[in-house]
Amino acid sequence: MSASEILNGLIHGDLPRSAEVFGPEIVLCLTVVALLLLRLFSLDRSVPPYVVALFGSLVAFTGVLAQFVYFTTFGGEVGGTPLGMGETLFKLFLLTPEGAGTAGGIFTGLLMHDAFTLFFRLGLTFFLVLVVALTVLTGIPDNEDGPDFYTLLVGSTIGMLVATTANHLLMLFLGVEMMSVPSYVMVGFLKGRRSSSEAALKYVVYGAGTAGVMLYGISLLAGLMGTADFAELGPRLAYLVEGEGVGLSNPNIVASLLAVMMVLVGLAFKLSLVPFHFWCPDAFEGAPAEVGGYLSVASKAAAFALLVRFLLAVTGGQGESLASLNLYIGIALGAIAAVSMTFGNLAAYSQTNVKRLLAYSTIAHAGYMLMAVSAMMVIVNAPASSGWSPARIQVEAARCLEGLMYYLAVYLFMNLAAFAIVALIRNQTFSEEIKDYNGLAHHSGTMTLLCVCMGIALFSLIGLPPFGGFFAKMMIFASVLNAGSIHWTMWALLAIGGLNTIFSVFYYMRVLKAMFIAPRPEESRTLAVPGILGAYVLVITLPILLTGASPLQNNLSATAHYVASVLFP
Amino acid sequence: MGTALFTVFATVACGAALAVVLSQNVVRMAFYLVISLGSTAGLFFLLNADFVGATQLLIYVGGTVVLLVFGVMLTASGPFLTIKSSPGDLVQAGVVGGLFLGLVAFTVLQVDWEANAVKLERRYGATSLERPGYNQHGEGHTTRSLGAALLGARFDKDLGRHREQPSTGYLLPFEIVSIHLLVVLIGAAYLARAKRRVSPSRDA
Amino acid sequence: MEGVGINGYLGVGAVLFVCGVVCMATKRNGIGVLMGVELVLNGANVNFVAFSRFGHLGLDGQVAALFVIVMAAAEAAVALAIVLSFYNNHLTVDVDRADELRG
Amino acid sequence: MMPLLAAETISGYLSKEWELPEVWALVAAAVVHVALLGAFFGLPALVGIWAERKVAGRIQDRLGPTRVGGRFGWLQSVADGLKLIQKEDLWPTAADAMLFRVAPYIVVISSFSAFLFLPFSDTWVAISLDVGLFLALAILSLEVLGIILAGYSSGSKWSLFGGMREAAQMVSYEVPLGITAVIPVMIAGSMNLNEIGSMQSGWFWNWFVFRDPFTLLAFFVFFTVTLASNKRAPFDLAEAESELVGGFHTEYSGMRWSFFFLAEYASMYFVSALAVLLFLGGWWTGLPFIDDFFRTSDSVAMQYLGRVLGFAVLMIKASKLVFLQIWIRWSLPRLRIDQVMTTCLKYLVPISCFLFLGATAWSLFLPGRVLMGTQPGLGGRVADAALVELNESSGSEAAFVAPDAVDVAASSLTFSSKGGE
Repeated sequence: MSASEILNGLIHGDLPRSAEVFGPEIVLCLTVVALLLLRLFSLDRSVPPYVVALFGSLVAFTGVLAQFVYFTTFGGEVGGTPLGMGETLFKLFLLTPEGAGTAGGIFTGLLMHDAFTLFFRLGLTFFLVLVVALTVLTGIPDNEDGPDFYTLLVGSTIGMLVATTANHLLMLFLGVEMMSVPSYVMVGFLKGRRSSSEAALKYVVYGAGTAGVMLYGISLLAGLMGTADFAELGPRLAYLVEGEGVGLSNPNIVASLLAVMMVLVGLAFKLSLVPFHFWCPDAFEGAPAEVGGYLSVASKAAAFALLVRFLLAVTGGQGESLASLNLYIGIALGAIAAVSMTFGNLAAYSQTNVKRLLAYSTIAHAGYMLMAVSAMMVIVNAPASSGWSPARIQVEAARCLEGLMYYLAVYLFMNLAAFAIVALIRNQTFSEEIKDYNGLAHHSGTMTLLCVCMGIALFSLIGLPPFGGFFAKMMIFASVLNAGSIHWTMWALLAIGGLNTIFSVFYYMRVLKAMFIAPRPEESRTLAVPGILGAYVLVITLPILLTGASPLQNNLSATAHYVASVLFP
Repeated sequence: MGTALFTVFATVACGAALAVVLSQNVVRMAFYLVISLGSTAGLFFLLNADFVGATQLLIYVGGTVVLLVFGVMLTASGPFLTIKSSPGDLVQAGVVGGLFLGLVAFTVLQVDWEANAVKLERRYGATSLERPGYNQHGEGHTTRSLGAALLGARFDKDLGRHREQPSTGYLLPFEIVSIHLLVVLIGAAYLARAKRRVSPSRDA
Repeated sequence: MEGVGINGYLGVGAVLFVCGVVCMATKRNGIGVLMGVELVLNGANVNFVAFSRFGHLGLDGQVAALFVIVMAAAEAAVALAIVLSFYNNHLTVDVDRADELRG
Repeated sequence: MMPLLAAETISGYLSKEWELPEVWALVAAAVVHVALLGAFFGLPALVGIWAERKVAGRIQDRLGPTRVGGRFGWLQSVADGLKLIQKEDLWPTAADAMLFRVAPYIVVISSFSAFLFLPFSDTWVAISLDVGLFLALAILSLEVLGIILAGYSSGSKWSLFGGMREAAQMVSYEVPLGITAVIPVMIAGSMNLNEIGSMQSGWFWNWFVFRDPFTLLAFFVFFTVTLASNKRAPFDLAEAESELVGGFHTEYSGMRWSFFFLAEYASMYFVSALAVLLFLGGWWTGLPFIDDFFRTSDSVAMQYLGRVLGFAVLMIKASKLVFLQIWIRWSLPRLRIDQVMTTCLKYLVPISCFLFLGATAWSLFLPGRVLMGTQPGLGGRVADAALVELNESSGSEAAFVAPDAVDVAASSLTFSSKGGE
């Protein structure tokens, strides 16, 4: 290429396309700047910061939604005629067939734009809108601190969006850092509180440490392959070990295994998987419940997207040569999943603080979701002797991810609902202890509504029918069952998962028992929450039912399947 | 000459890093950290990465570590802040650390990096640092290429090569990091500043 | 640059990395832990630049090192602010005293 | 003599003419460089301290030193130095002895190392690097570390306060310092100080300070900021003797104390020379007929003389700035620490950002045109640099880069390739 070709390619090819796809993130960046300018010019008196944050996140969400609809309807095909509102929307966000309509790398391949990333971006921006709305209702940042809080929230979300779309090892690191560093501050947001600052300290110490280890792994990986591009990692490793032994006696294999392990340490921290879970209960207990809800869902979703993409990148394109090795990576992940959910559920049992209980429950849920990734790895690397045809492998692997994404979608609502209700009850009772939940359901109509919603969320977290959590769990269990025919350990994993589900019933029930069955303390004043809060909780609880036994379930799972299948061309 | 300089810088960097681990006084730790980071900057110069070396000195040594020392001063409750670890802990850490070092070093050094590089070069072409006619990098003149790379144009990689797509440029991280820094700055300032009193006179 | 190949530099990187990890694990002082993090990041940086010179990474290694330095500065700023906030509430920076949250 | 003058480097000369092995030639050359720089490093301190006293005396309507070494007290600094060397080397029992002893060396070493990147005249520079300016500022900024350590390790309240003030002040002032220093870099398209200096040849209106209104202001901001980063009055809060006894060096005496002073006066001179190189035409007299007379001469000796002249010019310009610093010190009252920080964060940072934007805009919209001069603006300059680089790279792979493509690239890279010349 000549210099002019390079520059023309960038200015006329890559940049417009990237800006179009990256538009929602740019809107979020502008939101951050607007929030700060607002304070600079003392406009935050007349225009509350949450208005700006809500507006910005809504615009970003609409932008991603438009892209998603555009992509799934007209993906790559020129000539389709969008109708009505859709067309206005597409025009508004300047979507073009060769821009948002085409899958592929943006920013010279640093980020990936395809259905998979769009799905996660959609979820994350939607979640951002919900969280901003929640903080407005619970009033966790006052007007004074509003710009700071929303800056951090939006900044962290930008990091998550970068992380989910990362297609390059450097972006992996940047994404993880960008989503973690602001969240350290958010955990310590109640800065006058001892517990809050302690939580933040623990979070930042573990977080910074694992990020460092991950970076070292990245440096080894990039050095080994001579590139940091996800698409080339796997093939280059296969090329390097071509014609040599692929066992543990091959130094290249050992080094790359060590590097992958180190990267997984960083991701496992974000997912709060055992043994990198220490921070999770402390951080969630010390942090405001809103922040806990945000971190438990959003950073987990982003980290799972990153994990899936990273694993497929380092193991992809290698053919038969490294399949057996990669199979064992899958089994190792399964072991971590088993330990995580068992530990999470056991530890949750003895908790007295609701936030802490929910924190352990997120550890367990991370384990459930990791089961799907583990099954995917096993299926993708099925040995030839298993007799699976490539087509079947493709379908079944996509089904694993379908389960994961369905689970994440449901988890978004059920976990947010649980944390939101904890926050709302905290605003009334100033307590997050289970014993103070005694008889809450008997206070007033709105309080009963909250408790019923909490019941729905918790039932769904357990995985009881007919709620969304049940179907999500079924999907994952089914794919693990499938994977069992390739390697028997998956059946063991399934058994552990089943036992855990049964076990988890007990501690979730304790909360509900306190709410509904325990008598209301006699000296307590009657508690009630404003109607708008009840409405908000209803709005986020309703999808738990809808993703359960309702026609919408089919739509969501079909979408998830389509989205997952793009990773297995 | 290169070997001699490498030996000096490497020994100082590693020795100071070890001193950071063994030292009990935080300010001394910071001092050793500076020495270690400074020697690492020296290693960067030896590796012909002038700009990275200078950045290391300016941001890391002159900025980050000063920040850390500043933090030590603000949190020093006694005259010289020393929080001792027990000798048993140290021995334990020494053994574990030694084993860990053995593992990492063994794994890393066992790899035949030269052979790998040759192998990769055979298939994917030479890196820009080795290309004839573009070897200013060989002398450490990477500033301009780095600048272009941060704006997204990889003259060092693409110029004179046949490529379908431009190679990976770093425009996005360069820009997005600024937003990240802004957010982080706000966060740090929020935590560090005292809560403003809610009073009518705002400028009090 | 005769004599010292990539292995020398990778060795230095490994030593820095391990020193950093041990530092993080053993120091009870919050700021000491942060210094361990800096060492770890620095070890990775030595790797990046060494791969850029001797390996097949080219300029990408140097760019990565630059970004790591910047991110480390950002992380240190936040971590320090958190340590200060912890100090304001607990009047110590001993991480072992952060033991009120448990269960 | 002639081969020495014509030789590219000292080590080259030694290995060629004296047939030394390369390693020894390098070592010998390093010794020569260090000796030269060392001498130069001590000189400003000696002269500067004497000048400080003299100027202070005159400003306060007294005579200043008059005894040692004749009427003007020439040898006062030497006498002081002798006295300081003889003093006992001691440190307080409350001090952290190791850090206390090391701190002055850090200050001196960083201050000295910065001179390695300073071109004293055309190509007279110990280490010529692409990142020269950047590295010089980086190394200069290490000085603060020594001062913080000195303040902390003294085990005295005054020292600790001084050290903390210094840390806050230096780290803050590095921001406007960096931004204003980048303006000439942007105009020159290079961070190599030698290149920046040689771009300002010709008439004095080619000096960057006269390039456009923004650079003119930027020079003053730069100068102000260097005052602060050198902790010179009115920003000398770190050692404010009326509040902090002696600030970070309260507990120091003898040689170690004098190291701080050595470093302070050396960096005073260094930042002045930097300001001259960045804004005030470096080693050029500003009168092209003089410069060109030497520069275009065929005789090696004449060219050498030209460089000596350049060296003298640079020294004189920098000394003027040093004098200005002293003058300011004895004219202005000291600020309070909060005022110092406000000045930096609320005023100097936005101002320097604005100046940077302005200078950029000037380069973009009036490319190749400057206030009075004829130097090409950013566009032309970077285009040239890009051309050189592209041509070099196409040397062995010429088949890939057609000449017209290079032109297109250069112009689209820089918005406009029309140089002013």
